[in-house]
Amino acid sequence: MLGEGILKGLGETAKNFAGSFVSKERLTTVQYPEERVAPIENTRDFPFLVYDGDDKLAGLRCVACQICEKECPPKCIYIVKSTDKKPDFVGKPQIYPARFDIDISVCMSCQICVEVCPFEAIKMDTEFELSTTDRFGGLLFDRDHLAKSNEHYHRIHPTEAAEVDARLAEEKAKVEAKAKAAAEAAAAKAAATPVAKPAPVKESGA
Amino acid sequence: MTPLAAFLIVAALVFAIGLAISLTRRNAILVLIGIELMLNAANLNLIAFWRFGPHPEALTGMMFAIFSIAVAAAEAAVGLGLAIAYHRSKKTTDLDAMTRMKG
Amino acid sequence: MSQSSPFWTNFDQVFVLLRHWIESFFPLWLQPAVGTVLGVVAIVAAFPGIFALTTVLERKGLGRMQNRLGPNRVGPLGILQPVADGIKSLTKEDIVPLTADAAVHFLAPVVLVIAVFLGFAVLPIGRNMVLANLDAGLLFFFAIGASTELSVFMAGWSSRNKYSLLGAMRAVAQMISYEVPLLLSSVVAVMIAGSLSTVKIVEAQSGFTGIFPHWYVFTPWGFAGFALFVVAALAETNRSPFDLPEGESELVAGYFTEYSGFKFALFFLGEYLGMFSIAGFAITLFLGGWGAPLSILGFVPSWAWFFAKLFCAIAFFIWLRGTLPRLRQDQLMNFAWKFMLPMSLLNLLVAGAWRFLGEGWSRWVFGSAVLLLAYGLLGRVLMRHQHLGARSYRYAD
Amino acid sequence: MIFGLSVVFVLTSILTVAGALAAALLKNLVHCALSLTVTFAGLALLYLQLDAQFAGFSQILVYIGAVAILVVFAILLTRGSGIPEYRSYSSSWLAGVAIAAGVFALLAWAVVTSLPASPASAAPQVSVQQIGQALMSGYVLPLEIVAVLLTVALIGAVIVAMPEASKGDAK
Repeated sequence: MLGEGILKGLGETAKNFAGSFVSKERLTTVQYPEERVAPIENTRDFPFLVYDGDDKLAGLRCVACQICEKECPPKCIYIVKSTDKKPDFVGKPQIYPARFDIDISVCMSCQICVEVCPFEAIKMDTEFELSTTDRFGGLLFDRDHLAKSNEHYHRIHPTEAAEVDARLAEEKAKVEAKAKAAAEAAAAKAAATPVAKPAPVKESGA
Repeated sequence: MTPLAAFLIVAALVFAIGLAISLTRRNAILVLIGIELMLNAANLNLIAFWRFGPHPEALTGMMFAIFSIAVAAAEAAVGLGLAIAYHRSKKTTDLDAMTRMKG
Repeated sequence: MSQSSPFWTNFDQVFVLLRHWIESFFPLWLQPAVGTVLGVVAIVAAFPGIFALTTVLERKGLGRMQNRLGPNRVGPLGILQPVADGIKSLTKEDIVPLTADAAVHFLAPVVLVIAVFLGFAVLPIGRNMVLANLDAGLLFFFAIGASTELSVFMAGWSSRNKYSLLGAMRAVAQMISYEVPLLLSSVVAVMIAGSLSTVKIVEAQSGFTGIFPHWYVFTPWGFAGFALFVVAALAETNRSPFDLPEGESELVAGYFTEYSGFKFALFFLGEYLGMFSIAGFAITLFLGGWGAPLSILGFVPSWAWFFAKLFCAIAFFIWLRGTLPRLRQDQLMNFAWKFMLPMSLLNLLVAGAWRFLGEGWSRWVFGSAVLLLAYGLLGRVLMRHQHLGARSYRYAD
Repeated sequence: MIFGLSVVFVLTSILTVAGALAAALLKNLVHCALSLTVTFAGLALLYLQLDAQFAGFSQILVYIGAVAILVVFAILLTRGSGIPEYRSYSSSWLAGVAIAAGVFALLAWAVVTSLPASPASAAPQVSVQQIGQALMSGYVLPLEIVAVLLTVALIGAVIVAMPEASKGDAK
């Protein structure tokens, strides 16, 4: 019969219309500024630099190797290497970025920088309310603005952060084990050849 | 009240303009427009005479005008159909080119 | 609560008394002019007001049908949304394309709005509340309705843009092919009421048997005529399932692609006012104009009934818009010429038979039998190639 | 009341004649068609002034509603809306205008001299009912003939304008 489908359709929308007044949970609207939808685990907006401990510069993981700058498709990362070195998380003196700028108006959140970074120094943030009135300066973030603590990283991407910490801890343990082994070898060598002056014990990792 | 002569003058004017269009323009569609105007001028005359005539209740003038509107609409449809058909075969609606009856 | 008690008749005629009271301030020879001016001002104020309200109701209604809230930011429950839309459309820059034909481009919305407002002149809003009680009122309305196609064409052609020309062509083809069923389905009510004047048609439907009114929609030919009239009206005003001309998905915005700012708002207003006037006429022809639905409710003023029915019609249009998908152009044309036209011609036959079979149940049986049979047969013709079996792929496994 | 004519009449007749002249003189065909519509509207107003309500509304319905759209579609189908490729006036346009002026002079002279200033009779109250009765009683034969003519014209126009291929005559 012509018109059956139409009547079924009308019935459906009528049910929705009536239902929306009766039961509130049918409505899927989230009143955005007041209510917020919890961000999903692997949301990604713009990159940020991770630092351990509480000092932004001392704990910064980034060693200014510039791989992310080269890999970035829209070329929105700009790094200037520092002249001096600072010890990294295992104590080895490393260069750090004197200047690390990301122009987030250019960045397309593709996460390639995170994939290529060998030092787990750059991760994707979930913060998206970044609109500013100053179109040029306002969207160019410098190193201090980008650097965020590891705790923040744990808060936004818990599982991923846990894996990264596990890997870093294991790496650190390996380095310390090697250092300890080297120290024992040096001590054994020192014990085996009691030459006149006992060599000072090499100072283990900080 | 406007006298009958005024209506007839306006009708004659519209008729003359319709005639001028059909005689001077080269596009077939515009000649049809001219003919439409002439028909409408005739309608105006019919209704003017009906209104100012001795027996308006006899409705003759108005009925003529209504029938003539219907016929003119039919004529316009056929005329435009011809113009379109001619355009499709000869790719032009230029009246000066329509000299041969063949095809 | 008889209808004749003075308070209720005064309340019913409150606008008419208001008009006479204002007219009394003017000299005698000027009074008819003042009366019509007041009527025009009332219409030009009332219906755009309803238009503003409908834009909000439409967006909220559609939202509710799709399990979401409608606009509720501007003003309490979003009531001030039309004010925001109005200001936005007034302040938006009015861009006219360089190659557009400026004169015709400007005239198109003006012609549309003038034609639509003229259509309201013969709409009987309440008991003796009609702006112009013409003897051939219905013919006047359809004549004015026919001229809106011209403004649609002017808009489409003058923007010199392929999408708008395509949209205009589709719109004009659709409006012309649905005008025939629209007129024929309204002729049915004229045949039985015996007059083209809208006021007489409403008066012909004003009687009551028991508590049920003599509306035409409660007769077999009346119901069929009403259904055909509403479907043709939907197509005539390019709404809901028939909004092919401004099909957003394929034709950007149809014939008003190149319009922005105030001219776009005029088109928007024109379309909605067209919807109100054609819904008003559906009410006048088949739903007893300003008649009360039940005799016991006679005390409610007549204009209140008219606007109540108008809002029900608007709700129905919104409901349809929220439900039905858009038709393809060939389905649209097939439906008009292969279903609507034969049904309305048959409806004329049934109405004729209805008038000459005289009182009694025989005409009811004959009328409904013929109409249902025709509906079934014609429906099967249209549904014949609808048996979409399981989809078969040529190359896939 | 400008020299014996009502203001409304003068305005509508100016509108009508201006529309007709514009249809004659304009280059762009679609503008001609639109000015033709203005003429039709002017004539409808003139009918209403002559108390021929039914004729006026049917004029609007038939002409502005259908014929104007038909003319505009025909112009678009014959690619007339662009810049005309051939001169829009025929070579012998002067003779045409002369003949038209002659016809107008003849008619005007006939109108002015022959008609006495006939008193305007009372406006006849023509109701649609009377027209219906007249159509069904006095004019039923012309009604049927017009019906047949319209159907014939309908089918004829479609066949004439049908695309070449379906006619089947191998070119």
